[in-house]
Amino acid sequence: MLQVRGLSVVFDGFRAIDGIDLSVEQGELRFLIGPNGAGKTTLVDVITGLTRPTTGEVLFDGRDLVGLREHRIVRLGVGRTFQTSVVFEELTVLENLDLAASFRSPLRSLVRRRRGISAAVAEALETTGLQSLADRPAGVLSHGQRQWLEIGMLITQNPRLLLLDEPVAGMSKDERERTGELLTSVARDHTVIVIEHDMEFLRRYASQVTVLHEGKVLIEGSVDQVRADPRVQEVYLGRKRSDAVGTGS
Amino acid sequence: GDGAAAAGAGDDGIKVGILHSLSGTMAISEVTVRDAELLAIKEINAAGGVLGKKLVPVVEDGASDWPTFAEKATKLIRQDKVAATFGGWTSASRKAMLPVFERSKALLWYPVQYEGLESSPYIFYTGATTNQQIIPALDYLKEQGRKKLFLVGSDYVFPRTANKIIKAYAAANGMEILGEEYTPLGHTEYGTLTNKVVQAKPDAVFNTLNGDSNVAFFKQLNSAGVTAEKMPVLSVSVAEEEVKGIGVDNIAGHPVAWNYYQTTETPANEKFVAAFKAEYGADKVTSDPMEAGYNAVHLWAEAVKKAGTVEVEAVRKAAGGIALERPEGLVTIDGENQHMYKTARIGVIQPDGLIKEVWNSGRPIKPDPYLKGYPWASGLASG
Amino acid sequence: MLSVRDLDAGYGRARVLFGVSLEVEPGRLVCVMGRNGVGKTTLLNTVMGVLPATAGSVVFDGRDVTRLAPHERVRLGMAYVPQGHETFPQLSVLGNLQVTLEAAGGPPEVLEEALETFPRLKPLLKRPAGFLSGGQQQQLAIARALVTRPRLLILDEPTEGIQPSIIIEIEEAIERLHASGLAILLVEQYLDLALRLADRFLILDAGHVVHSGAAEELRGEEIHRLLAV
Amino acid sequence: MNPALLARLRGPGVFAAVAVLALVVAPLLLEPFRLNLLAKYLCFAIVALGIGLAWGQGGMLVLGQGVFFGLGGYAMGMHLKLVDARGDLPDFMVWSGVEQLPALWKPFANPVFALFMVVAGPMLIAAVLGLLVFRQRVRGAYFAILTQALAAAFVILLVGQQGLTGGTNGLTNFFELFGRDLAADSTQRGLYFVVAIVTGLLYLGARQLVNSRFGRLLVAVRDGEDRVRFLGYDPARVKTVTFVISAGMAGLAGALFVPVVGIISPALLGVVPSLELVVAVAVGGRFALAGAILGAVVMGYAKTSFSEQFADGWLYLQGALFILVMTLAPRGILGLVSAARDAPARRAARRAGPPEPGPAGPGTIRAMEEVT
Amino acid sequence: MEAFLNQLPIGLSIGAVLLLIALGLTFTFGQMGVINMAHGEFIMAGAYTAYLLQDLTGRTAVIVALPVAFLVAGLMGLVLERAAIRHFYGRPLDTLLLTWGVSLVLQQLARDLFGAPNVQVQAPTWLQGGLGPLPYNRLFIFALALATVVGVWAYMNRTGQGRRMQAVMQNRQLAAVSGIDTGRVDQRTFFIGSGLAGVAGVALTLIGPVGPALGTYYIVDAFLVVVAGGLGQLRGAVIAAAGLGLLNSYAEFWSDASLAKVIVFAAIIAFLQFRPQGLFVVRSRALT
Ligand SMILES: Nc1ncnc2c1ncn2[C@@H]1O[C@H](COP(=O)(O)OP(=O)(O)OP(=O)(O)O)[C@@H](O)[C@H]1O
Ligand SMILES: Nc1ncnc2c1ncn2[C@@H]1O[C@H](COP(=O)(O)OP(=O)(O)OP(=O)(O)O)[C@@H](O)[C@H]1O
Ligand SMILES: NC(N)=O
Ligand SMILES: [Mg+2]
Ligand SMILES: [Mg+2]
Repeated sequence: MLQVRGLSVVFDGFRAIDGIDLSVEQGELRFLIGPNGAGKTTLVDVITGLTRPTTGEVLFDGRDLVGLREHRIVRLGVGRTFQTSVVFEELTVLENLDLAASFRSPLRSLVRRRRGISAAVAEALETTGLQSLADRPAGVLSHGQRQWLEIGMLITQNPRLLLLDEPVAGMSKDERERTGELLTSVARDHTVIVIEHDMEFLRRYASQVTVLHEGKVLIEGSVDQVRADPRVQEVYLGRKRSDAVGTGS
Repeated sequence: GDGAAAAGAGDDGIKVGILHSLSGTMAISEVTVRDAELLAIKEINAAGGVLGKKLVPVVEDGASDWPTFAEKATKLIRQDKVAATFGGWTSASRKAMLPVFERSKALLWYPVQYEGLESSPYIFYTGATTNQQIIPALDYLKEQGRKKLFLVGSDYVFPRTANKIIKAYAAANGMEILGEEYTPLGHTEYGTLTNKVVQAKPDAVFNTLNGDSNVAFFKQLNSAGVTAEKMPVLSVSVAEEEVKGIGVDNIAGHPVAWNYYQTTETPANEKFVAAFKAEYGADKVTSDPMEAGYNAVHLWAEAVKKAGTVEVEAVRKAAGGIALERPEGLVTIDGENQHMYKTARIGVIQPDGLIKEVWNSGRPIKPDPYLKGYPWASGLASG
Repeated sequence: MLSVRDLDAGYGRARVLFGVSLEVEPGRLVCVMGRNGVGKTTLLNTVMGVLPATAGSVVFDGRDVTRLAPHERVRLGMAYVPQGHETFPQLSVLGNLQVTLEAAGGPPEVLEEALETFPRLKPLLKRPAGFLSGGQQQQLAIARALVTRPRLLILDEPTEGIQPSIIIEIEEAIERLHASGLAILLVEQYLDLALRLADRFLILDAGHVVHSGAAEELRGEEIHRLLAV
Repeated sequence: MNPALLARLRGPGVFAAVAVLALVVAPLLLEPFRLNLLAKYLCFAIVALGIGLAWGQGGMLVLGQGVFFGLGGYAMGMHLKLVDARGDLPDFMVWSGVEQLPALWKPFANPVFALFMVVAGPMLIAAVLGLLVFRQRVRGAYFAILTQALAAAFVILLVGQQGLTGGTNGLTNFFELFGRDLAADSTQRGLYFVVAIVTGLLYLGARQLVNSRFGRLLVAVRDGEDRVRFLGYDPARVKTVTFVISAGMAGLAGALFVPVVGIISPALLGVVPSLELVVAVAVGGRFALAGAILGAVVMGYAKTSFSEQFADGWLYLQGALFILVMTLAPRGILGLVSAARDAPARRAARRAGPPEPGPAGPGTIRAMEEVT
Repeated sequence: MEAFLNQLPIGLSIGAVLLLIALGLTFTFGQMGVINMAHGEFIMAGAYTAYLLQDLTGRTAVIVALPVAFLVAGLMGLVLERAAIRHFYGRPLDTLLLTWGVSLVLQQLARDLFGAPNVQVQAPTWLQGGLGPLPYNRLFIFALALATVVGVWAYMNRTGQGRRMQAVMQNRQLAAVSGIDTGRVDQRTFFIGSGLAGVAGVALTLIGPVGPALGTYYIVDAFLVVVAGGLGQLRGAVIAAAGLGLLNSYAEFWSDASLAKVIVFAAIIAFLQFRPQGLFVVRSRALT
């Protein structure tokens, strides 16, 4: 479904991504981890057209995404969230979701006034637990609520490939759990790539994990394989108390 | 519409409109014309007014914006029901007001030299038309042996039309036009133009720039080493007031063409200058358009007296042939085209900022806005 | 050290905090917990003066700072790391640190110290902060707070978006700072981390303090009940 | 009646009241000269409506609407001139030395073509310009300054082509409009009705647009253009469409303006008049379309009456007026109105809650107060 | 050929003028995002300062006036900032309208104080004459522009004040909680930006009119320079000013002044097709 081949990104001489090959199958829930600055976000940026790679290609269903403009990529079925969530602050929560849901309708059909709430939007409100805030402008949301809204917007778009950049950062424990359940259910009929630093979350919901380090793929495998890998411990987990972090009581 | 003018003579006086740009780029020039017109009204009132009534000026701001001129003219005519309006400076403002005055059959007195090719029955033109300023200026240059000219002007109708006339004149009189350049109104960067002028090496520059551009032009010309002896720049829109802003250093010695200077020696002018300074300050200067505005009020008052009414058609009829000694000399209204007989005068700018007359036409020239009396100009008016 | 009394605050017509009181004694670490959107950030913003308090008072070191501007509070020794790894994006990493240092008027050595805490920033010193990864920005943000040599450090979810090994380092750093006598007010979602570090707890729900007490009081089921939906 | 229903009816109620005021009361009370001025203000209001769309809703600060106003105005002016000339050359061409009707002018003799060009010309130019700059993501201040420069350049171009455009003078001295005497009071009265009705219809159309999904999308583009891309929309298209609509409105306004005022000249299209319109929108309240219209009429009226009362110093008043409005009521007159309407609720809130944030308060507050 | 070569220094000197009038905007517009339409009137204030000083200093007014005009215009800017602009941070486009109102009032004020007609500032005698096609007064402006650029650059990049200024502009709230007195910084930024306008005004008395409308002649060009250069980018402003100056001079040389202006505008649109954010882009990974 998604194939990344020989990808490199160089910023002013600095190699943020240094020859990555990566392949994700249909219906997979893939976790992407790695130290800060490993290039995870950059990789997602390249896939979604925000950053142009220096070399390499990104094949989505065999089609090269490199050089396509962002909205074209979205229309092919690739959706993402951002590490710092961005929502439309002056629109209400409902309008944010509605706009996300109607991206496939032609511009001219948008001229009609919205009447009622579509099923997809209602469902997203439900999943994100934002019903009570539906008519508030998104600008009033807290950090975590915004993150939920973003996830909701992504889901209403029903993309075939979802890329989530640290979706549970700043969420409380049970919210992380809710997100985890959500992702698992979404992954049943979608392909999902999640960037996360929360090892507890990873352990509970991940099967396949790819570890990036200094712009390269360090190792790919199951959670346990990865956690056991000394290099991963060295550069990412840290030796002491590595297990303690992120574990609930 | 029709009854408007008659209604101008109310019990409490006769309303007259004063419509100039008091704000915007043209305020620089027009404010002083307004002052001169108000002075004339004051003088007339001091002498008992007209038809036993005082004149009451209604002042409006045209704001350097032509449609505003049209709007304010309408307001003066329809709401204030003024007996006559004195106003305008740029040709564009006059063109905008013209339909208003023609449709309402009301009177406009326009005080500035202009490009001719116009003669509206509802406008009196107290400034020069081209055969009273441009052509005498060319005669003067020819006399001086300056045969290669460079034309510099602001990009609008007066300079463009003036230059067309100049080119026709040159073709008929063996003069050569080495260049013709226009800059937008308010342009202040004359490095390139100066370079072009200097490189062309003309005998003289004929300058129809208007407003602030003159300041930049002369400053930059002067610092490029162009002197009045080597290459005089003859201006037709630079008067005493502008000289102050340009800086005498930059323009002294260059010739200008008008019908009036502050230094013009007539008894009427002595009175005018003294009255103006008394009214507005000793450091104030008088200039041609001011004098033409000042004249306009007096000429109109004269016509009203002669007609015995402020009614427009009667005043128009009465005006033809009125002759008054004015600061610039004898001025006679040509009843046919409602322009004035005026004496053309060439002056040179003095180190004290005043202008000294060096040449004049000897007698008032009959106004000929369509240049019908000039065979070489036959192609101009007809298109 | 910091004493907050009956604090009310909100945005426009929406009131968010309702009579919040809390106390941070010198050298103590107080942790504020609560679900998304209960008003934790709002509380810190009000303590720091970013948001005006509509009622109640904030007293720092015996001085009423309720009406002081944020920068004045910084001069008095309060430092704040806002949520969401904020930086001056077009200044270099070094510039980010310098500008704070200069504003606070501290000695240049502090800058070295801060960089020792986050050695991973060292190779990035010249890079514009806006180009850093999320985690790098967060490290920079904490380092920036440290260069002001505060006596009270306020941290809003400092481990958000940070790799596990650095979370450990941050945790250790907080421990060290705490041990050295610095008072700390912390918002943290990782319960176990909070439990290890905090002396006292404050649990917020819908803008009210629903529970506060010593760390020991908050073990076991109790806390889950309080933090659950 | 229940309050929700009342609130729902308030919009249409106000609209109907304004319509009665404009279509019945004003024509009865105002003398022809004043009615004509009102028609002029309404022409500006149509431009302002477009600015309200592009700027208030879409965040595109258009400082060059004069260009589109001018394109519409000149299209109309050219037609009227040709009709008046009755097969000869228009007067200004004669004195500009033009000997043959330029090819550009010829089709404008046809009223249908002229009317078509009134809106099509501005829209076409806006579409080309919009696609060029928006695709390249030129926005914010860059776009604003660019449109301002466009206005400056356009004026210079018009002035420089005297034979074609009448130069600084512009086109003036029109006699008839579709066979009627333009100067007649009855014609002017009819024109007033046309302008008022067009304004009302355009307002309704624009309002529909704003309340539609497209309108929400536009706001989204204003606040987060890049984010919109990741929802699968092309912001360049959204912006271009809006820009084109606002240009079309300006063009139409220009065309109506010409017979109403009797002149179209570069002085109406430059940087300053374009800015004045934006200011009017801000004064009325740019977050609501009604604010744009209100602002244009208020500012137009203020300008006329200030300058009539104080020919010498009216600029002080005008300047002071919008310095005051901008600082004291940054959301414009309509903002004040809605603030007054909400005052009771707010007082209650203030007893319990914090004071109103200053004008620089969080953007989200603005959204909550939005009047549409 | 000679005429052609002459256009080079002429173009550069136009560039110097553009740069001088635009420099202040790199502060108020580039750093603070305030579209200050009254910038032109601050320039005018500088010019009138030189005019007034003449009575005291005679022909050296132009030199003496440089620092005085900086102060005068700077103080005007300060007052404007305190009285009004500070309510508008974060809403750059609104400041445009506000300051335009201010600009109208200042123009009218100048008209009432100094009269509608232009006034004259006499140039020092040693600035008369020139070097080839370049008059000394042009060279003076050139040198002044150069010196000002260097000063501004050093201030922005080599001083703590400059750094604080940048910090406030990039993230106001973070700056405040980092201990920076944002109000002070705003005042200082506006003071300097406006003061630079005053300096430009003094220089302009050497080559142009001094009257109430002075500011309006330069304001559009000044903004174009900043936009083409990239907001807040000093390098950009320098190169853009030089480029626009040269383009202007050659375009006018081959066509005329009107067309040259149109060509310059077209060139800027074309240029923004390649560089939508101006010559030098301030990049960051954040979405807008
Ligand atoms: N435009 C840019 N210019 C220079 N360096 C950049 C740029 N964008 C990213 N980088 C650098 O590239 C590296 C990879 O950044 P990226 O954001 O992809 O990391 P990440 O894996 O997402 O880290 P984190 O988990 O901390 O978010 C970082 O060192 C960052 O500083
Ligand atoms: N600018 C704002 N305007 C109006 N309401 C706001 C604003 N910011 C936050 N709120 C509201 O205030 C409440 C508290 O928000 P706050 O950011 O303090 O939550 P939080 O506890 O920090 O949440 P999180 O864990 O998600 O960061 C939320 O319900 C939010 O909707
Ligand atoms: N008539 C003039 N000078 O425009
Ligand atoms: Mg990242
Ligand atoms: Mg928070």
